[in-house]
Amino acid sequence: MSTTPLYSKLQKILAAGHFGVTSECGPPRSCDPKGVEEKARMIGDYVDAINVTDNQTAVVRQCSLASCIRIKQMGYDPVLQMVTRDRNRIALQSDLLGAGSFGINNILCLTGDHQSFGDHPNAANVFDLDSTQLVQTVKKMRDEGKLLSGFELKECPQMFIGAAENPFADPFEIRVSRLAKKVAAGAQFIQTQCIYNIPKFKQWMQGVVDRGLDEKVYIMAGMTPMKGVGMAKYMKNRVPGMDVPDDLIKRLSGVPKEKQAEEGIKICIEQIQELKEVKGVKGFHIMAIEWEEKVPEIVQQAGLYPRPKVD
Amino acid sequence: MANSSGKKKKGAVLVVGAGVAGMQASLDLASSGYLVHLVDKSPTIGGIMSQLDKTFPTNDCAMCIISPKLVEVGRHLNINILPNTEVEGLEGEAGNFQVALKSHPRYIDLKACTACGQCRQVCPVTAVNEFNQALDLREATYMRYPQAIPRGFTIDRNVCIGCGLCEKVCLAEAVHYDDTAKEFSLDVGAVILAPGNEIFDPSKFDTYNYLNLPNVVTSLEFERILSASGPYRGHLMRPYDREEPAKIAWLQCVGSRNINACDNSYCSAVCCMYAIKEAVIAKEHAHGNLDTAIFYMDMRTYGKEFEQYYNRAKEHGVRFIRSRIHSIEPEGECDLRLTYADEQGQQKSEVFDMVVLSVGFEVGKETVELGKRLNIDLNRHKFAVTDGFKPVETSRPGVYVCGTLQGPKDIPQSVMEASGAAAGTSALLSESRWTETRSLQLPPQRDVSKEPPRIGVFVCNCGINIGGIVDVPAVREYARTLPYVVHVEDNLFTCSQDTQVRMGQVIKEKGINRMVVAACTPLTHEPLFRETLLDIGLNKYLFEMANIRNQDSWVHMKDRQKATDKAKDLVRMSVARAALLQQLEEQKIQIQQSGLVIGGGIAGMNAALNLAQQGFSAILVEKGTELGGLARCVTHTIDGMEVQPYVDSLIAEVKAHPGIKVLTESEVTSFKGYKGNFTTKVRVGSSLEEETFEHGVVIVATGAKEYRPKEFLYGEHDGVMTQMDLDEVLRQRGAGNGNDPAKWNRAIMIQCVGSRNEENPNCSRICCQSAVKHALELKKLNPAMDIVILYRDMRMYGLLEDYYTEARRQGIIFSRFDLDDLPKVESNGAGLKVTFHDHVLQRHIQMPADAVVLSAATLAANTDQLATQLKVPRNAYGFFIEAHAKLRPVDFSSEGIYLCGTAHSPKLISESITQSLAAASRAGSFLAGKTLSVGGAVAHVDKSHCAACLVCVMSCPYGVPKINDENVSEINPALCQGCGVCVSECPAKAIQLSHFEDDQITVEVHALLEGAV
Amino acid sequence: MNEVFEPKMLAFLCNWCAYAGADLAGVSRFQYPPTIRVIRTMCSGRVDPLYVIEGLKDGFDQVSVFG
Amino acid sequence: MIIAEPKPIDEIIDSLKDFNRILVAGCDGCVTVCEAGGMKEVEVVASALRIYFKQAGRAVTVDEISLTRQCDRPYTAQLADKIDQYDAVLSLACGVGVQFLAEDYKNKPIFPGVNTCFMGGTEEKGLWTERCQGCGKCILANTGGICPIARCSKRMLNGPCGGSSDGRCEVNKDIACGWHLIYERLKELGQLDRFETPTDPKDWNTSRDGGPRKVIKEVSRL
Amino acid sequence: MSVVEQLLDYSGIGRKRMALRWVSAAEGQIFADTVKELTESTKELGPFDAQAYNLQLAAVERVLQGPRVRWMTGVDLHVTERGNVYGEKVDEQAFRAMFEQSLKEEYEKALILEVLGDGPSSVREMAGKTGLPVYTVSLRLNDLERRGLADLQKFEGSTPRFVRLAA
Amino acid sequence: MRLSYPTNVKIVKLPCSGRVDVVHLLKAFEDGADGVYVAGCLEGDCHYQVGNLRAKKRVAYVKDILDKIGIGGERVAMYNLSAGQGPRFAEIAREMSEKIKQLGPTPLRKSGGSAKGVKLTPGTTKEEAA
Repeated sequence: MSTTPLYSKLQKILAAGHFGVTSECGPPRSCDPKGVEEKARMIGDYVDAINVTDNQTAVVRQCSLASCIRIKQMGYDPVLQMVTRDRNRIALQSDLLGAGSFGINNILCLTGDHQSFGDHPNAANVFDLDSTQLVQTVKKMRDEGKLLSGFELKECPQMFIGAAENPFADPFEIRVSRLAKKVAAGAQFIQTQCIYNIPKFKQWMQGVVDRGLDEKVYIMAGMTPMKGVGMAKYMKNRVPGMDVPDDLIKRLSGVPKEKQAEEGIKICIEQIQELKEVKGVKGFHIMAIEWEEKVPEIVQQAGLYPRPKVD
Repeated sequence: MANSSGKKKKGAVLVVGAGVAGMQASLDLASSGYLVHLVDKSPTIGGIMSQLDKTFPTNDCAMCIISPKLVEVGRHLNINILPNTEVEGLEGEAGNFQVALKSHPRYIDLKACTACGQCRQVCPVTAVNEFNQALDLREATYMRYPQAIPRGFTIDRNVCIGCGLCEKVCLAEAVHYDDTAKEFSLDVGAVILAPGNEIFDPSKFDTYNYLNLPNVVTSLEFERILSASGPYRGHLMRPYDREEPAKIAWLQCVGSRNINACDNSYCSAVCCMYAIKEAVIAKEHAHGNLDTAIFYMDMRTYGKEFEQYYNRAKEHGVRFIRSRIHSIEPEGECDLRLTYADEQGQQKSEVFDMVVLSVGFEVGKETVELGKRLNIDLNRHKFAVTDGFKPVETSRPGVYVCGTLQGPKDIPQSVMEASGAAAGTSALLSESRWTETRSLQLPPQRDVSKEPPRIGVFVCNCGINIGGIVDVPAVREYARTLPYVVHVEDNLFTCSQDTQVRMGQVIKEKGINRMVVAACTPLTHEPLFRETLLDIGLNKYLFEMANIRNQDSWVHMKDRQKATDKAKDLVRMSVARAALLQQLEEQKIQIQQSGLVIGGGIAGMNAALNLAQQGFSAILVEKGTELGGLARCVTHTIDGMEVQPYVDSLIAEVKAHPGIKVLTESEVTSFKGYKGNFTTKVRVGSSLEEETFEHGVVIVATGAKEYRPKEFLYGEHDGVMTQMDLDEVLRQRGAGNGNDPAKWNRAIMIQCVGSRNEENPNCSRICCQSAVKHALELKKLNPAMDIVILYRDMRMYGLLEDYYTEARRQGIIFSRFDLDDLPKVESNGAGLKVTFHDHVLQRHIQMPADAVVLSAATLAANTDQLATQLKVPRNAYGFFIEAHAKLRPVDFSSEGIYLCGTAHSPKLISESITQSLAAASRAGSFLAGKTLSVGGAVAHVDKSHCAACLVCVMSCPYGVPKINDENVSEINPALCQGCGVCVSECPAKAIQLSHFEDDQITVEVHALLEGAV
Repeated sequence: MNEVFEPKMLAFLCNWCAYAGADLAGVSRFQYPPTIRVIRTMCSGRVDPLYVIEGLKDGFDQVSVFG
Repeated sequence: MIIAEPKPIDEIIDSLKDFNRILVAGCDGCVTVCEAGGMKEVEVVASALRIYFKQAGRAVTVDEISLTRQCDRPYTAQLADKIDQYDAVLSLACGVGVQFLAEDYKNKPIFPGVNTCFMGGTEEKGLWTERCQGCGKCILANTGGICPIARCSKRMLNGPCGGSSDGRCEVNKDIACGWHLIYERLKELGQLDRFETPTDPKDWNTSRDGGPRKVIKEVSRL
Repeated sequence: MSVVEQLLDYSGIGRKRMALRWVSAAEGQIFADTVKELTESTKELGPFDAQAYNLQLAAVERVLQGPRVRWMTGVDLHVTERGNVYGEKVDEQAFRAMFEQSLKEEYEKALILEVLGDGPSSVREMAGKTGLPVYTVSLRLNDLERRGLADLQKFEGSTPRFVRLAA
Repeated sequence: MRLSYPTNVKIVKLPCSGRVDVVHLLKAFEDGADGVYVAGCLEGDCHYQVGNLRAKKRVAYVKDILDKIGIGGERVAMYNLSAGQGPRFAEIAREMSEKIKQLGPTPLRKSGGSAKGVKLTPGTTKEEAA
């Protein structure tokens, strides 16, 4: 694993060989200061770092950076998610500088959902950089102390650099190469797309291990518990790049409606247990969408609690 | 080559009977360079097809597709139509016959008659209208149907009382009561008999009560009921009370497949399909949910894509009930009760509103007499005797036969036979081609392109047809005021001979260079007036016609003023367009006098041989190492003809003919050009060298193959074989080898293996007769042998029915099975056992058998590459698609390419031979023209505006436009069909269609609406 | 019907024969019922069958033509 | 070629309704080929305009012409002797043509009759698709001849996003995933190794420079 | 005049309501006798109710107005006595039979046309109003359609309704 | 058959309905037609294979234009019929006449407008073109 300095709590836990646990919270669609606070408080003690989404699904929300600052001030370790859809390289770098100034040490570099899915489908997109190039940019700022233009920074952002990866998207054969590409660009940890199809994930992981990538990057398996069979079907049919096997839907529809949520949590926990055994899996990123209150339960029952302490 | 008497053969042919077969034979021959005398005893040509509503399996309107043929026959310079004429006798020999003929008086002079119809309007006498099958009436002066050719009336002397009124009203002075019968004789080289059949008359049966119950009709009556020009104008109604029926039954095999005193034992071959068609069309016509039921014995939908038609009918809800109905009982005031036993033997009874008797064909008494007079042999069913390998030749050399006199058959089969007979004739008389034909001698055309328009307008009174409604003098005077008009006149009949002469004078005197005729309709008369222009040396495109009769006076009889106003509008429109008309030149292109025949089976060889005998050269390309094709697997035909000696002699003849170049182990590698001038590269023989051929036509005869079954233990057990395998076993036995079928105790045959199922919904047509043929042969070998044929419908169509009857007589067992309960074949050590459901016993039966013979489907040969090279279409099952299923059964829609044999669809050897001769005839009649006129009303590109955008290339339905070396679109006038789609699509407006240029169209619109805004 | 029925009758008479005959009846004083009304035509051939019907329509009980 | 589509006739009428002498000018170039602005479209639009003005009770002249190209001055100059007779011109050329006319005839209002869409080609008759956004720095060499800028909904330069499935883009199932195509093509060419080299942030200055971009080919200049 | 007799018979009015007699200029007595005789026979028939025979009279009138009957009466002698255009004499009886048949048909058609004058009608309705058999109506109607005097107006369910067309 | 139909229907003969151009239809309206219809062969029965389907699309296109410029798309129509359907032709003529009668005369006629135009070529002046 990389020998660079350890910038964040998350990085330290992973470096110490523990399973890392992260979760995410989506900022509110208003100026309400409480939203993020409450969610962070709910999960803060059960995870190592909290991701804050950046206008997820291209819907306008409180800005990720502001929410991260709030979480940092509460004493937790935030992961700043940043998409290239809305800002060009000038704005992205400026935000990175701002984040650095607040001691935010984790970043997840994303391209972002297409604006046509969000609430402003007529907006112009930017896509000046893509996610890989954003990883390159952060690395350049951190390691070379330079902006993309070559301008030398007096103080650099100290970032543990992450990227996302979807092991299930098409073409499947390219997914490992694409991971390699992001690693080559400078990604240190990967949070994956929600995993439901365990065999296919294992197949991907095998490819990752075969190329030795698991030695170069921490892979955190993305987990999202199902609230019911409706959600499962929606994810399967409507959410791009999502692979929900039929037997999972069958299992959920096999239990009464009021028990489905419970069953969903149960499945999630079983899967975490199973993935712990998979070589290369270094942690879990639990995305309980608008269901953050269940994160503690999942973390506990998956045997990931209490969280290790590092300094 | 002269015949035995040393005289040169005559280049003229007598065709007897002007139905669809007679017309086709005449057209082929007349275009091939022979003078044709087309004789029909009726006053018009067209035959029975003109009476049909729609035709299966395409549901085309019969009149729509036959009427262009009628017109073509009527106008052909080398077809001499002799209506009301009968053949009295025939002397002489092939090549030099003398025919004695007798013409019955018509009482109306065809040269003078304009078919205006005034005589009919006044005729006080009525008679039943045979054309509408006596469902309505006609007058004693009549035309059989509105589209009839020759276009002229006739007086029916049987009913005319001689009152003289028609003569009084006839302004054309065409009525001649002193007309008399004329006897005369003609010298011809050959005779083609196509007199057709009659419809079986069901009044011979009292059980059907046909004469007493108005709602019992024959199928031909029902055709008339459905027809838009029929007695009910195409509305589905029953005769008794003109109510729309809610339930109609069809009774099949009325007069066919029975050996009662008054029946015929053969199958009439067409009734199953027409009954299905009538049921489907009736359902389409009905306002409510029409219930249709067809009572049948075997559904014989054996033709190309017929089975799919049958399946679609089932989907449409047509009921098919396997039962023969004995009698029809009246029920209530006018309904009809049918009592029948269903397949389970249960007695049932159902009431219908209407019953259609699917009546069969029979050879009429007069035809039998004719046969005697001409000294040709007729068989026991009174059909002409032909040799299976010479299917269009009668027993008398030089006398050919086609159509239903040869045997019951449908339209395409008749058309093929007609062309086949023409091919035979053409080969016989080729030395005398173009010796008796007439040709037009035209003066050179005057170039008027630099002259300003000088328009002559001729307004026709059409007797009183126009003048009685429209104020013709007013229209004439109005025309005088229009721009560029230098001459106007009105005529009693503008189309009369004297007016044509006058027109010529006026054109000369006044220097007229555009002509407008306001009269009946361009559909019938434009060619006439164009000819008048040609006679006087004007380009035929400088003519325009205003339709002030068919689309004005006749349809607005009630409002004379408005009709006159409209006539003025129409004349204004025509004059405006005429001013913009331009002379168009047609070019002559030489036609290569040779044909490329692809496929060296029986069909290909016959086609090549006939072409060569016609005097053209032929290149015969065969993929295999030897000629012969699939026929090599057939020992003899069902009527006992030995196939192998025939094939051997055919091969010898083909190889010996100096006009044929035979290429074996050869394949077409590239193909380009257009009709008349194709260039084909052929990889020849094992040397793989390429040879290039230039030729005028192509005949595709690539054949078919037998399906190799995957079912019924085929290939797993030696006792399971196909019919073709059995043929081989029988042949080996003859040579003293192998398994001896004479020792078999029981053979079981299974029909429809690989046919009529989901994978291949087609019927393979020939397997029923193969099974019966082999069953009879096995019986002969060992009369004690049990033979069981498991079938779905025994499709022993036409005269094949005789063999089916014989097979049953000999104790061969026929047992029917359904697709959802297929027989099961199991191995039983060295033997086999077969389990099947018996419909009579209503239970499954198991039988041991020494052999199981599978009647395997006939499938299309692999022609992917060839079809792509020739750009000719194939259906979903790989058979080639002809230009028109009915009337152009051997042509492809791309001109100059023809089709025959099993590449078209499965068929018998005799049918393949017929079709190959037909293809050779079509090809020959094209080649005989020597040159090809192209141009005229075709699209042309203005290079300077062409953006080479490819829009024309993409939108042309015929794939004609190409971007050429100059980087602009080029449209070959020889290939352009003149539809104008590219013109309307061209985004740069760089393409125009001659004679229908944009300004020529918009000026019409503009003139029509002049002053509207 | 109480009244004695007196039919109303119409006759078309040919000028040359029947009309002359009727005149002659007068000259000879031959009596006949007063039920008849006479219309003279120049020839009975001129009597259109339609006239018969017109007569009946107009209420005559009988119409005759004398030639 | 440049692909354009005809503007809805009501929008055209809206811009021209106050004029009395109108010239509809087509272009025989790209817009002819994509059936948006050639002589045929000129006739159609002009005819529709005349019908509109007639029914509106107006006496308006609508004349028709089509120029070889409206993106070259010698051709636009062909209007010089005619333009004074009109008080407005409807150009059915692409945006270039409209602007050239506007520059050449400063005192005449020139209106666009088509929406200029993109550079593309004819997929089939009546269907045109985009291939190039004219970014000014071609990277096709590294992407198997398939442009991710024109073909990927997110202009991604380093591979597909996670949203595509069955080779279709997450934005619209009718669109092929550009990167899927690139991947397939590279695989076929045996150049998949090219894929793993990260592409650096792109120099967009050739695409998003200030004002109209210029192309200068010195050797061609006079 | 036998035409009229025939038609009066068909219509149910009866041929006795008309007469055709030959009286020469010299036969005053015969004229008087005839009138007497006719008056007697008419008295026996009773009064004629023209109202009740409205339809029939109109139909007879239509027949007589129609060209066909007029022409046929016109050619009567021509073809039976003097010889027709072919120079042959048509057997008088045969001619008569044909003529009567035509007359009957014309009368039936006229009746149908009269009924149709009251508005669209089905075949069965026409049969009811004219008193003709259904099938006869069907056959005659067909001839009317052929001659452009009647036409199908529309289908009401499975029942077609026919209308009269102005000649 | 001599079926009658209204006299106001005027016919322009074309080799195939596929030859009907959008411009022809528009010109007819421009010249003051109240309604225009194209009568082609039955679908699937085009003598020239697909001409009638092309015509159908063009009629739909003109309909849209007419709707947008306030003439009304219902003034143009496409009908399909075969050569044997004389009665159907008369029926269509009546039907279309009836429909147009209900719509009233084309607005062009009552408006008194007089829009004109000529087709120019780059090389000629307007005077020459006219």
